[in-house]
Amino acid sequence: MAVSVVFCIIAGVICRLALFQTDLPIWLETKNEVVTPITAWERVEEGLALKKSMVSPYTGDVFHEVQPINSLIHLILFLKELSDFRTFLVLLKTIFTYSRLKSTPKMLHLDVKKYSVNVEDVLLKSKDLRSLPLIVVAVHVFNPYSISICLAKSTAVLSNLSIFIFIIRNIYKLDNLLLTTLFIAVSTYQSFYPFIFCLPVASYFYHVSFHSAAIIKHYIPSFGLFLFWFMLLLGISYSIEGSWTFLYSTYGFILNVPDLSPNVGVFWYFFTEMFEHFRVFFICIFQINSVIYSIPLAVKLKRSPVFFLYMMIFITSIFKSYPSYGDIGLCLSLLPLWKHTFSYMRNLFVVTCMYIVCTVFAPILYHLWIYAGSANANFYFAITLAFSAAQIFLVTDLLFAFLRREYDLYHGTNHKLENGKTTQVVLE
Amino acid sequence: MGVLSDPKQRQKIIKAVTKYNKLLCVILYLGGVFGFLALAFEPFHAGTYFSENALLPGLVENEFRLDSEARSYNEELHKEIKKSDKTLPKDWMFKQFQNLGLDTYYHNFSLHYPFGMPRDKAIPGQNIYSILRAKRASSTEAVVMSVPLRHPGVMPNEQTSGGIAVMLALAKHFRKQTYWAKDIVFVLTEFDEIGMQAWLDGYHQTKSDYIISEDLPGRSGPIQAAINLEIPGEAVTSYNIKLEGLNGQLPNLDLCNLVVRLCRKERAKVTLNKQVDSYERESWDSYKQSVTTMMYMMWNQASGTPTGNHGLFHRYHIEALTIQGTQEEKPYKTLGVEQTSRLVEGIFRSLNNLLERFHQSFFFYILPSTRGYISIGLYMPPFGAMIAACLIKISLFQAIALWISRYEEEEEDKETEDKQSDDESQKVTDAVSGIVSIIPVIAISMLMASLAYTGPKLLTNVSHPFRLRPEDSLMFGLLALFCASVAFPKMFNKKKPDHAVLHLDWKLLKCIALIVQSLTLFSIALMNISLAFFIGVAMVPVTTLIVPTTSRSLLLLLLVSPASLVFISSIIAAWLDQHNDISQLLYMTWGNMKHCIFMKLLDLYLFGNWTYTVMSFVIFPCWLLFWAIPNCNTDIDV
Amino acid sequence: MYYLQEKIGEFFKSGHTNNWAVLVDTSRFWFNYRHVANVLSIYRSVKRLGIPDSHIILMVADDMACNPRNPRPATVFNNVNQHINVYGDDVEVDYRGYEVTVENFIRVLTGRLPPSTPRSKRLLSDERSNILVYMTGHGGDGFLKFQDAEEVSNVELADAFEQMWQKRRYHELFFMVDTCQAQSMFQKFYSPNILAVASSHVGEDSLSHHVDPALGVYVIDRYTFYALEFLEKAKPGSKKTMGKFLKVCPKHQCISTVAVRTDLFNRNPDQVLLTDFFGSVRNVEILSHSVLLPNITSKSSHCR
Amino acid sequence: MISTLLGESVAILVDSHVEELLIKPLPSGHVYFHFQFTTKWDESLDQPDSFKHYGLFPKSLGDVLTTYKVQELHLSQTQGLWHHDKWGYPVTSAPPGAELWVWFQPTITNIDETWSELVNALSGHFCSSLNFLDSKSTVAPRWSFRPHGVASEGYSSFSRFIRYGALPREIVCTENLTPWKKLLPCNTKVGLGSLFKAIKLYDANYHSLGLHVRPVCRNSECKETSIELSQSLSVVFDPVTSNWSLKKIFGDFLSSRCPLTTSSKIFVDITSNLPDPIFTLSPEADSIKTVKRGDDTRQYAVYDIGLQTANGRVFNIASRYDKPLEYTDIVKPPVSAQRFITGYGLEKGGVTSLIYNNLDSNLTVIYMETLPWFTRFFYKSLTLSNQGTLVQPYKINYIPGKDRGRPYHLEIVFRLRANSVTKISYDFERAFLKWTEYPPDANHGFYIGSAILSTVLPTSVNYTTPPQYSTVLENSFKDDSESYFLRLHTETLLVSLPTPDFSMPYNVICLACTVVAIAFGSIHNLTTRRFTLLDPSKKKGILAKIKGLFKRS
Repeated sequence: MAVSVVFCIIAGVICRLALFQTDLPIWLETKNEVVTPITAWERVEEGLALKKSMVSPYTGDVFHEVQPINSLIHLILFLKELSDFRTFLVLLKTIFTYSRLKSTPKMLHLDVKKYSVNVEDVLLKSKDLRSLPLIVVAVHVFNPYSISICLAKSTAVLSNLSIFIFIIRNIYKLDNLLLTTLFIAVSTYQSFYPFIFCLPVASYFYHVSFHSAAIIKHYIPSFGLFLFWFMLLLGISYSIEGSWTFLYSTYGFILNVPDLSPNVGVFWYFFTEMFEHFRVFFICIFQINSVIYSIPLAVKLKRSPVFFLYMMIFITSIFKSYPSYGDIGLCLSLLPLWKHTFSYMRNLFVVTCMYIVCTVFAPILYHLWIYAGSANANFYFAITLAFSAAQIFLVTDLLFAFLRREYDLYHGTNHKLENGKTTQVVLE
Repeated sequence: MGVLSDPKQRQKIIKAVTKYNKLLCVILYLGGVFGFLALAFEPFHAGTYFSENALLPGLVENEFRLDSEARSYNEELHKEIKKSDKTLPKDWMFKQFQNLGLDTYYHNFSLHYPFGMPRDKAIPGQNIYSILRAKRASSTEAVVMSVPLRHPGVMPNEQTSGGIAVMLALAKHFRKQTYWAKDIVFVLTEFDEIGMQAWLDGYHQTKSDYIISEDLPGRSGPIQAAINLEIPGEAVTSYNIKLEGLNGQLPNLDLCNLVVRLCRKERAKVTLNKQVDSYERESWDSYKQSVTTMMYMMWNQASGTPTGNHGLFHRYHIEALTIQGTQEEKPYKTLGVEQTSRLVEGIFRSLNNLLERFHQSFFFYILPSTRGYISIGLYMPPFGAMIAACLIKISLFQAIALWISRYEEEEEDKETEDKQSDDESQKVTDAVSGIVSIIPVIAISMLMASLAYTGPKLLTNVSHPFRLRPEDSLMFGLLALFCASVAFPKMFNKKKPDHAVLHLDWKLLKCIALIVQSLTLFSIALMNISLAFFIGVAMVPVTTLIVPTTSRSLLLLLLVSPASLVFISSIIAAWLDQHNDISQLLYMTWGNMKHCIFMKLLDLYLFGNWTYTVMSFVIFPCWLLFWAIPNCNTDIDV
Repeated sequence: MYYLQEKIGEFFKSGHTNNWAVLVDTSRFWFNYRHVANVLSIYRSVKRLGIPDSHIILMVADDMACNPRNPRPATVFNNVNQHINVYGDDVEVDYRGYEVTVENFIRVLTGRLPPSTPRSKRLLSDERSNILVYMTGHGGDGFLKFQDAEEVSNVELADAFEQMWQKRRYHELFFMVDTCQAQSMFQKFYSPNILAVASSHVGEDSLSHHVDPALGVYVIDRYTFYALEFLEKAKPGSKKTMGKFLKVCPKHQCISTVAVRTDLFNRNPDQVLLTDFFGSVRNVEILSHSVLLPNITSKSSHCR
Repeated sequence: MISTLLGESVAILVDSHVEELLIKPLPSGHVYFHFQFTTKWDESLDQPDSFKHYGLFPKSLGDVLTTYKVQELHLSQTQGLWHHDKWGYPVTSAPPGAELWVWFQPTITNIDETWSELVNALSGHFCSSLNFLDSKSTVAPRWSFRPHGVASEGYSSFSRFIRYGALPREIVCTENLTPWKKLLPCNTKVGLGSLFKAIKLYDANYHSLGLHVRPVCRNSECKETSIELSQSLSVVFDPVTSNWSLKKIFGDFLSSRCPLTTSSKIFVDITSNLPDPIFTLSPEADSIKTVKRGDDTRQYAVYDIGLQTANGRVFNIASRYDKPLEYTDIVKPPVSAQRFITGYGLEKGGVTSLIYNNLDSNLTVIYMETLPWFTRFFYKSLTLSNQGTLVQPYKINYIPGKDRGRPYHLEIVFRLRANSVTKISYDFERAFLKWTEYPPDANHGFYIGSAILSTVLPTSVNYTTPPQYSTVLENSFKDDSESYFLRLHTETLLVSLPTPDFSMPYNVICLACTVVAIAFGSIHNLTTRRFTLLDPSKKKGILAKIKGLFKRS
């Protein structure tokens, strides 16, 4: 198994290196589905150029990364072969994912004792678990989305990495709240939304502590620590930047969506066509919407925090203000972790088709709109809308399947009424 | 979401679909094709109209009165051409423009022949262009009038000297007018499209590997529209409008309408692809006429090669078309350079009135006549129906039942219940294994595709030392590749001695293949409906109906393989050139075929024509997927 | 004393002491030449009849005179045989191009302009001013399009006039509109002393008069064409009445039917002089002895 | 004795007015007319109390200067583009559209506020839309625009007191001419002003109204300053047959001189006649003046309007060409520039400027570029190259733009190699605007103002600008300086931005909200409900209800 994983990774590295030789990267670097104003590589370069000529990159409206990222990439630039670095990152990720999986069974069957009888066929079997790492690695390595962001040198790779690490921390060092929150802070620091991951983490620790104290007792420290780290990081970039202006051009930029260039999300055209006096109101609505789901989920999924975490990653990646393939790549690579619930999903086929169709049509329609000038914005908007819809179907379907499976785990798979008739299970 | 989520409904649908599947497929396919053709019938499509108010076609009176100048220019030019046999009197033209007091420039470029030749060898070329500065505007916009410089050698009706005369006469007239809001750029291009491409590259500072164009010494603003003239020296009898551009892109319908309207105003006969409109409207003959016109247009569009200089402007989002003077045996009216000048003057007055770039009217349309148009909204449904045939087919397969959760199966009758739940996880693993088993096929077809795409470069390079003409080497090389790919299922057998066929879930394979195919066709249709339509017509029936291990489906598949598609199209091309005698036809076909592949590649390298890419990189692998199916064995059904 | 009162009475016979005109062309683009010609025709007339440029707010959404497409630069003719250049040699356009927006228009009427706005762009009228408001452009039932991008609805307009009335910005107001379904523009008016005329009924289009083949555009709309014809005959001192003016352009000329609204107007149009709106004629009377006038126009300062 | 009297009378005159007309036949067959009206008022700007009694100086303008604390004001309104390659250099260069730059007095407190008030005032004054010069299109150039009048070193070295703005799309027409000519001491009744017929003037290939106010030295030792108001009107005509005359071009004769002027003269550049005459002027010039300025010798035919129109004669200058001119390649001026948009598509784009130096000596030039915020300038892509070799600029002043706030402003100081072409190129990204931010003619495109090239020429070949100390043309005849300041405006550019569908707002809002609602609805359902076994024995109603629920999820 391990061999094949390694083989997979190597294959991935090779395929990326190979693609770097084609002119695909140049094309991808400016594709608006792949890179956003925040993660675009050319904007980072612009920031560096400005820095070099003693102009603060934040005086303009081109550069939106946080400062240390900027310097970090500065370092990277010294490693000549950039592609190597990227693929190295990928490798890193996959290894982490792999190690994370070691602990899967523990996670998945925490309270096996409570299960109902004859649920063998829905229980995770060890052979599934064994095949799982390979699948995850394979999916990640050959996932066109993560390949594309790797080729486009999008800085989303970095944020994904930090999220990965944070997951590992979360799972691996079961007790280590300190590091976990640190990594949440890091990823929040770069792409703001992850701050919401504090909730799952808290409920996780509540969980692993086997419900020792009230859950609220777990929220407070994790949030507190998170805030501490976050402030620390901000402090660092303040010391680098020497002024707080960067706050507006990074988080302000994320929060009130001044840049309306198309992406795969729902924001851009919505706020292009929005009436001025409703703008603020709707921005609040949309931003809240992207995190509000954490509350019901926190209640519903308190028994399985890892899944909760995954749901949050997914939902934020749908509803963040500048989504890109980077976020989707992240989610899809982790999707196979819930392979055991797939058999309960209802729209997998439809969703898959929608994904494929949108991914193929998006660039075509963009070309027709922007270059050929023969189609107009609505065509492209339709596609991005469909794409978001597909993601929403997927995430809701996954949630459904997960809950449905849990139901079966506790109530057995063949559902009989008192009178012994089989019947169907419904939400009520 | 309702239908998707409600299990009962979904069951019903699926049951129905699976029951009448074949019937549905056939109906949809035929309905699609005939529905498409029916659109050419006048009552079924809308009549053309102007949606851009600014054009104000024909409201302004013609002021061009320089008939004698126009004629004398024409004669002088003839003299000059006679005088300097074999070479074009460029300097004479240059002088003429300069004497009118326009900013006139030479533009040099060089062509590196992509095939076989060493890179350093270059063919030099030279365009002449001349800018009439709008008097009271600040050179922020421009419109282009272009004429290809054709060698005196070509056939008289291919000559464009008349166009040059018209251009000079108009330049002289326009020079005196004060009402220009846009600069007018007169361009004379050498080697037709190549010169045009070079000039456009120079104007937009875009780089190309094979056409190296020098910097332009003078410039104007962004180009709003362009009219290309192909008017022979002698009087013509009718004007033919050519629209189809690179990769089947079309100019804004308003531009086309404008030209038609003004031709009518000049009482000149106007044709599309040399097809006249019939006079009576709702008769069978008129319908036939419209279908032919439509088919001609779609044929040209499908080829993806521009039908004239205008085709190259489209890439730069510049609306352009070609007005071609045609001569017939029994003219009912002859049109000299003066009439043409008046027509073009009218067009340019209207273009000058334009305040925004063309954005109002349609860009996706098919013209069955100069009076009517079929918009994307009309032709997409029939096309969609045609493609839907494959989508319906997909639903036949267990694959679906697998993708859709076991949730429905619970609804199914009680007795199946237990088995269902048993082989559930079994099924999942099977699915995975199924997909895995298919991966090699996909991999191979991708490999073949990339070979077919990159091959030509190699071939032509090797062809040079072997004293082979690049055409031949291409032809044979690609044929060889094709044969190899046809034989690829046999390669598998080597590994598996026990079975004479592929071990893979053919239904899943077909399912995937069909999805890929319909996706491909749809995305082609977005850019070039004609190409998608023709390919669809050919491939869809075969690919939907094939089943493993029947020689019939093998044959059918071979019939719609990319190779034979090219072959068929070249036969049609030959037939369109009126080579009816069969032997000659076949001979022509062979020639055409070589020529066609060769030209497509040339277009790809020089202008970025996608047709070859699509065929080799998209259609070919898709076909290979299907090709694997008849070589599967049926016994491992899921 | 009584004598004095009556003197004052006849001094302010027409009830107004100054005249203002707000002339608006709302449509841009060369092919809307005729709308600019319309508004300039009226501009020319009112100027000829004595309203000074300082009292005219002229809004022209696009520049036709110096449009490069115009073969006769710096001129706008409202007639194919060009006897009147309505653009004149000393025209002063106050709002032009992108400045012609619904917001600016309403602000000018209601006087709610930013402090830095120069005097020439303000409507400095008082409760003794007679105001002529002329609008032309592309309209529909209940709205008038500004530059093909935004539109002013008849309700907004009515409210703006009401606000003017409450802020005592006019004494009498003559509203004149030449557009499709023009009648709908004044249907919603409810403020007093407004006389309104429109080129067409609801459901009717207002048609253009004729094309100038040299320009290749329609040069003027029918209603304004005949209105101008009428005004051209009037001299500064003329005794023509509004009544006559409202009868201008019967159906056989306009093809659309001219709509008039007089119910808000408390005088009989046939007694109202044309020059009460189109000119600024004050009857001056030399008195042998000095008269002490009660301060009538004191409140007129508020709108500055 | 008379002369002494005259001298005294001039001396006691507080303000003087000079009207001049320079006529220059251009090699391309066009004819260039430059009217120059210079009013000099011996009052200094810094004591506002002196602005009480106005002579020739227009009061309306005086008010503007005092209220807004203006030190120098330069306004130009231009129609058409000056083609340097064909026409050489104008007397005062101006970009297409309107251009305004102002130096404020050091005593000023809130400069940006004052600027916005000033532009409003001016827009009312000159019937133009100068009030659109808001923070989105205003910059404070550091090197390109130094004060033209007398100014202390410390003051002029700050770019704090200057504001520059240009409206490339501003149209110029009669309504702009009207207020402009109202500023002339004797309006258009008499003198050169009587030639201003809008119908003729606006039929020109190039038409530029200029208005420049600045403090100048009152006399040679420059103890105290006076205010100089210089109004210029340049027009370039294309007499289709090369013969021209005042009557033919302006549609009128000159009948009298403006009595308020100290001198009113017409200069015709007849240098092209020098070796052998090409055209003949009638009537005979009062005097022929040969001017040696730097290394360039020119010959002018000088007419004094006063003399010509004495005792009621009408005066018309006509030139007759013996043979029609044939068009040949024209010698390029020392420095010229060409600027254009590169690339295609509505996503990215580039701007390239080619700067030609036709001299045999290197030049140091300042290149200034101002881009609106919606064309996002990429600093990293800025390259200066000369025949393929990269050029290192001496200094760069770059102020990045802010979305909806501030334009991208760039100033480069670099060296032009002798006899070479230097290429400045950079890329920009086109922003996607809100639908309310597009103008009514969104698909026409947006204008980028012209770039400005400033340098000091060592030669005065076809250089006509009068010397620094006075804008009176005649002074340029006795100019003995060695270096000549040149400012050059390039073409304005038209870029089209991607446009949304303006008819869609409601549909878009509904659709987007629907998608969000789907997510919200289904997650809400799944999290707030429990799974249970459906009991068919229960009555149908519930089933239907549950189905209903299901449909929503």
